Amino acid sequence: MEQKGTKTRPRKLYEVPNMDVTPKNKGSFLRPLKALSFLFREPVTLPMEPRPAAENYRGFHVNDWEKCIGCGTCAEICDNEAISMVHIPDLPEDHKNGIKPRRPAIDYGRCCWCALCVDICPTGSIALSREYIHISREMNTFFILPDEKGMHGLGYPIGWGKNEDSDLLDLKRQPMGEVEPEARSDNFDEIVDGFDAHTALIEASRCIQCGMCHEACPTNMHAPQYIRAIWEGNVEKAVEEIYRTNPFPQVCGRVCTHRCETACSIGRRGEPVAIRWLKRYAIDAVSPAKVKKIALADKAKKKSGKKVAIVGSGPAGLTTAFDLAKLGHAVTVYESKEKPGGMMRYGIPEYRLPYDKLDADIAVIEAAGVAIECGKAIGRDIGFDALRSDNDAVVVATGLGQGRSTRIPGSDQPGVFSAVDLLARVTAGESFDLKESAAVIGGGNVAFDIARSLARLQKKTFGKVDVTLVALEARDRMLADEEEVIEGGEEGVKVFTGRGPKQIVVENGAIKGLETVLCLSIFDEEGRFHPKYDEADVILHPAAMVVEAIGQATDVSYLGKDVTEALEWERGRIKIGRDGSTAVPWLFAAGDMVEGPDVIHAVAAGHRTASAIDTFLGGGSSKLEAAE
Amino acid sequence: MTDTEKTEGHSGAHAALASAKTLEEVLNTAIGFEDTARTFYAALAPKVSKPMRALVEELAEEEQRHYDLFTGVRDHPDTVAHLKDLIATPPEDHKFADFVQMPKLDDNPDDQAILQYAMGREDAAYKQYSALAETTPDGPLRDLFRFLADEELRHKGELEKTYYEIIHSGGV
Amino acid sequence: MTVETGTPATIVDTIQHEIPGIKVTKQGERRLRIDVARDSLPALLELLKGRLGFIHLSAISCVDWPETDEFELVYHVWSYERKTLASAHITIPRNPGRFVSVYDIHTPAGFYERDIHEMFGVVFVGAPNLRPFILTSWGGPPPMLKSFNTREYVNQTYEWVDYQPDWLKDVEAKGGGVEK
Amino acid sequence: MRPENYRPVSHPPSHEYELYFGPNHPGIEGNYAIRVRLKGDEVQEAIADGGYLHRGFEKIMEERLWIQNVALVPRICVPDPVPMEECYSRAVEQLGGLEVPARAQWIRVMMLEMSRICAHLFTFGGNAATIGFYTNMFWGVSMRDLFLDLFEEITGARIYHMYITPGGVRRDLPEGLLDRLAALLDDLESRLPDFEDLFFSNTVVINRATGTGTISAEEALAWGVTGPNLRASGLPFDVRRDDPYLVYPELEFEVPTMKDGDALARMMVRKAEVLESIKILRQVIARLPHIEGPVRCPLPNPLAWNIPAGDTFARVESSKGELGFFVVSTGGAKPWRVHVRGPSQMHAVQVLERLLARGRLEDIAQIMFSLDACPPEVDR
Repeated sequence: MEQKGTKTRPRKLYEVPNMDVTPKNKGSFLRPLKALSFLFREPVTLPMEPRPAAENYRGFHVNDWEKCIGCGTCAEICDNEAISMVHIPDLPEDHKNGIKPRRPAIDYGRCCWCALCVDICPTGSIALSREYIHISREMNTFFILPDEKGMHGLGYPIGWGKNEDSDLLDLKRQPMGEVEPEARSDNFDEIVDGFDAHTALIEASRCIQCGMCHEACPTNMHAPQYIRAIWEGNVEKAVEEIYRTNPFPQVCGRVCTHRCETACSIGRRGEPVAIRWLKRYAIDAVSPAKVKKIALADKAKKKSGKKVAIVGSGPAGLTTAFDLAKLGHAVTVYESKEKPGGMMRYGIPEYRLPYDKLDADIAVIEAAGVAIECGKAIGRDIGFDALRSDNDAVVVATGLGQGRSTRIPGSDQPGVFSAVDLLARVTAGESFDLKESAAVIGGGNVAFDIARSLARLQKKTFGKVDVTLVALEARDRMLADEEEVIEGGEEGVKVFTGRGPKQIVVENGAIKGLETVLCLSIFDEEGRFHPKYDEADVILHPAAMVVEAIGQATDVSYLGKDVTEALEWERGRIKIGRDGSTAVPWLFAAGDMVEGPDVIHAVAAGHRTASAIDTFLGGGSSKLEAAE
Repeated sequence: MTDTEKTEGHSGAHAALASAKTLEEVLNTAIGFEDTARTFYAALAPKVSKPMRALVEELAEEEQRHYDLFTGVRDHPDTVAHLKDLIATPPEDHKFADFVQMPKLDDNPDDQAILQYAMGREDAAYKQYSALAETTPDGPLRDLFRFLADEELRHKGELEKTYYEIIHSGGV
Repeated sequence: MTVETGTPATIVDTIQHEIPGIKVTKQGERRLRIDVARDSLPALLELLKGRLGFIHLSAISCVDWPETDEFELVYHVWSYERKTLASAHITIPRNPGRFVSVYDIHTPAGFYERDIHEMFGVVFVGAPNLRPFILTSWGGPPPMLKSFNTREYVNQTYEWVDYQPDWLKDVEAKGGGVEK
Repeated sequence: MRPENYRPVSHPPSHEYELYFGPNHPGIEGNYAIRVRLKGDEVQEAIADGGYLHRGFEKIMEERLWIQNVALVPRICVPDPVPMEECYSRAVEQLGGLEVPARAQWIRVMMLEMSRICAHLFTFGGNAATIGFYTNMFWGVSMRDLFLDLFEEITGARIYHMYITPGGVRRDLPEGLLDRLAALLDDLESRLPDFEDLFFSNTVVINRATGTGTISAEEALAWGVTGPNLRASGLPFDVRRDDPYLVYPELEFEVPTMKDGDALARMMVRKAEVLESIKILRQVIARLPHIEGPVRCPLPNPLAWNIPAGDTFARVESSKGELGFFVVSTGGAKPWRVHVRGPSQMHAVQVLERLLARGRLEDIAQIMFSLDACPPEVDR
């Protein structure tokens, strides 16, 4: 210990600066008495009641229950786990649009009023009010379920609310490169470039893991998990999470109707996370061999000895086949066309879904042990009863292969095609009588697919585009996706909305054009689809060929008389139970032919049907995640 | 396609109706038409394939309801007053059926053909009754024709809705 | 008062010249990172303090690396003259987790070594005082070790408050309730 | 007592006794305890005993996202929270390579200097109260309260602002804030002479503080003393000048120092620093309106925010001295290790024990408070 009390002179280490603050004069002993002057000054008196808090004040929580969607992100970000979500049964619940019947409750024994919950709230419903007084001996009053009136219902103004600077969410979607209209006008190369690794990482980082997409997806994909895996840079784990519910990542990554993005809570105030394109990024980033290994990891080792035949190799048929094969059943898929894929191949143009990507998905399914026999039409090459006899169960999933015709006068001319047939011919590369000007009837995605395909073929053969599309619906209620309408317009497709087909004008054997009438309204009072025409307003759209894309029907003639009689029917379609079962115990049905409308619903139906068959075949509880 | 072809179901109907004088006679003729339609559909049902059968049976029931409705009106104690309130809210004519071709029904029609045929019949009946309403002077007889025309129009509207929901389905 | 700030180059040369196998990297405007063998750490501190003016031991930090089963000790020394902070990184095996005290070179080490001993369990041979300072009434393992799970400890030791406010009773009556 | 039960027990010599000074709240800083061995009122030996304010920040910070720690850090040091927020944010910015926009940097300097004034106003009170002189405390703390009102306006909270986040600050300044700040600074400056007359040139205080707890320049350097305490011993070292950060290089300010290194010198240095901070704030008030731009650089979604692997030692000049954050990241969404180097870890333990050993019983509180030793920083 140093010696005590001696004053050692500091060794001259550094020069002492000029700023010397030793007190100048010690001042007299009585100096402090000057403070007495305060006695004669006006005392500062403050009011007793609580002072109003500052405008930015972070007081007790308020939550606007109209805006709140119960996503739980506030509970997720809370660093003291002060917020827990409370399930309230009688609140609105709508999984399709990402609304959950729960609201945040706050434990003021833990909360530190940091307002991170306010800054991250996707809808901006939660805020901190300017109320700060709460005195109670009753512990329970410190656990509150705030509404917009606040803790004591006094409706204090908002202090710390949602604000531009402090918003923690990334509301802008990462830009996605696309081929310019000019460059894509005469070829079928894929339009959407797809994310590169860096952009995918940033896009994936936008996800706040609220899980709304999981519940909105028809087959309940584990989107939060695979997005988080992409963000962690582990694309293989992402593929693993995807294959838990969807054997068609390449397809769904490109053409899915992305119900998840409709429900995404970021979409409330900004652009939803690009969940579909992230799925595509993950599957593109993993080698096909690795994908097979991941997808077949849970394949049953032993064979069940049961045989299942599946008619139709669309998404429903192949998903059912994939699940059953992984459960150890022997599965054979019969496809009437030359190549498998159904509508995915013959209904979707290649600029949307390249065929090699579809083949990649199908290759994985075949690797699971599914035998696909193409060019085999049931009812023509193989009898349905023959199919029945050497299989324990049969699944029909032949989709809606037949294009409906409007059957308006002139619609039976040779120059009038159905969109579905024409698209199939384009895919198969078969030639057909392409004219310099064409008219398409219909306003859905199929109509735009054929219109834009014709535009490309016209540009390639005639060097110019002349395609007119006539849709019943008004511009703001088109059935087709918005980007289809926009991109179609960019590629030269002239779109007429609110027009109903009247007749196809034919003069000496050649089609002159399509006459349409104004469609005043589409839905009647009860909201049912019942268009009302104004026959005075007629337009003639000049065209040398007409394509009808107004609807599709199923062809079930291959079932044969007695099976058709044994089945139950509803409006021309087989009546099925939730799990795809029909009135005939060994026969199941799935996909567009029983209930549409798109690939992802077909995949979901495929899972349900597969687990039903597995139970029917005595497989007991299937390991598969049955999509409820 | 002239009107008469459209109504070959109502053989020589126009003349019979025009000459009928009392409500009684007109209603009996109308009931007769409904009866022929009902038996026509009832006969067609077993012949068509099962997926279509439910649809045809539905049409038969629809005609049956018309049949009962008209008989109800006929046997109503005070037909004239009853007719007045029935005409109060005339339905709208969506004119859709004007542009639907009337097919010949063979033994294996598809749903679209059946519905088009049914709409054609209703449309013809509606036009016929409204034409008669125009030409008859004011009075109970005119109200009756108005009522019959409204009923046919309402039935046609229903068929148009069903037509749309079945045909324009499928695909995305 | 002008204190010429030694350019890092001269510091680096001096260090590398004196102590073999040392790695010095510039980590920013006034930051040097030094990776050195653990045995030559005291010599390094002596050299930095004596010859290069690094007289102020700003801190000794300890980082637990369970995967490599090592503690990383970082000696941050600051030179008022050269206005540079040198962070010397060494690693010692977790067990036995012993290292020599540098108290005789830098007095502030007394607190840091005592703190690291208390929080990580590292024994500094020759430290003047390793008696508990913060966790005097703590019987458990050194809490800053990654192996010590605070959440488990809290759940075992304390009760979560079970709130029963009226609004919760109403919600539970309707079949709702707090989601776990 | 039977011989076999007898065990020797050591008792201190009769004229010495042991006194437990605390654990209590000496002055304003925080709960702390000192075990003192006295001979009469001469202190023979003092043993500091902390841990009453240990909340385990360093441990729980390892289990929270980078953004969530913003809510924890200000609570590490009670009287001077802003440097904690700034130091943590800068460490994360250095690791994450974040560019803090100019406007945010100036706002941060404003917050830091306002917080320094608040902390020093605390010591006006503390130095007075520890020698039984309470009027000065009431004046000091009431002035500080006016600053807290401004903090409430800017950040929405009075003491723990949670306002400085990695990447900048959370919000821009409210309307007219700078004018109100300028008015408050003028008011404070006009009152300083009152403090001077009442306390700082009060002969009783001067006699009492002179020669108490003297630290020579070498001892200060050897014992790791930093901040105002070091400058009171004559060494003009200040992190804002030696290891500059934010926009301090663009600001003119003096580094006041004294020579004697005793309690009085430390009081004088702190009083002078209040004036310097007022000077800095006036420069900020002049420059800030002309600096446009965002107050925060764009950050990724905090629930999915990885900071690249690496470690860094960020330093800030807090009112107590050199504050350092050693932050280690392994590239994850949560820090791997955060070591908080509080200045009081030196002042409150070894330095205090040595100074008390030279002092007397009645000086214990004054010596501790003149060092502005802040127990929450020691215990974290």
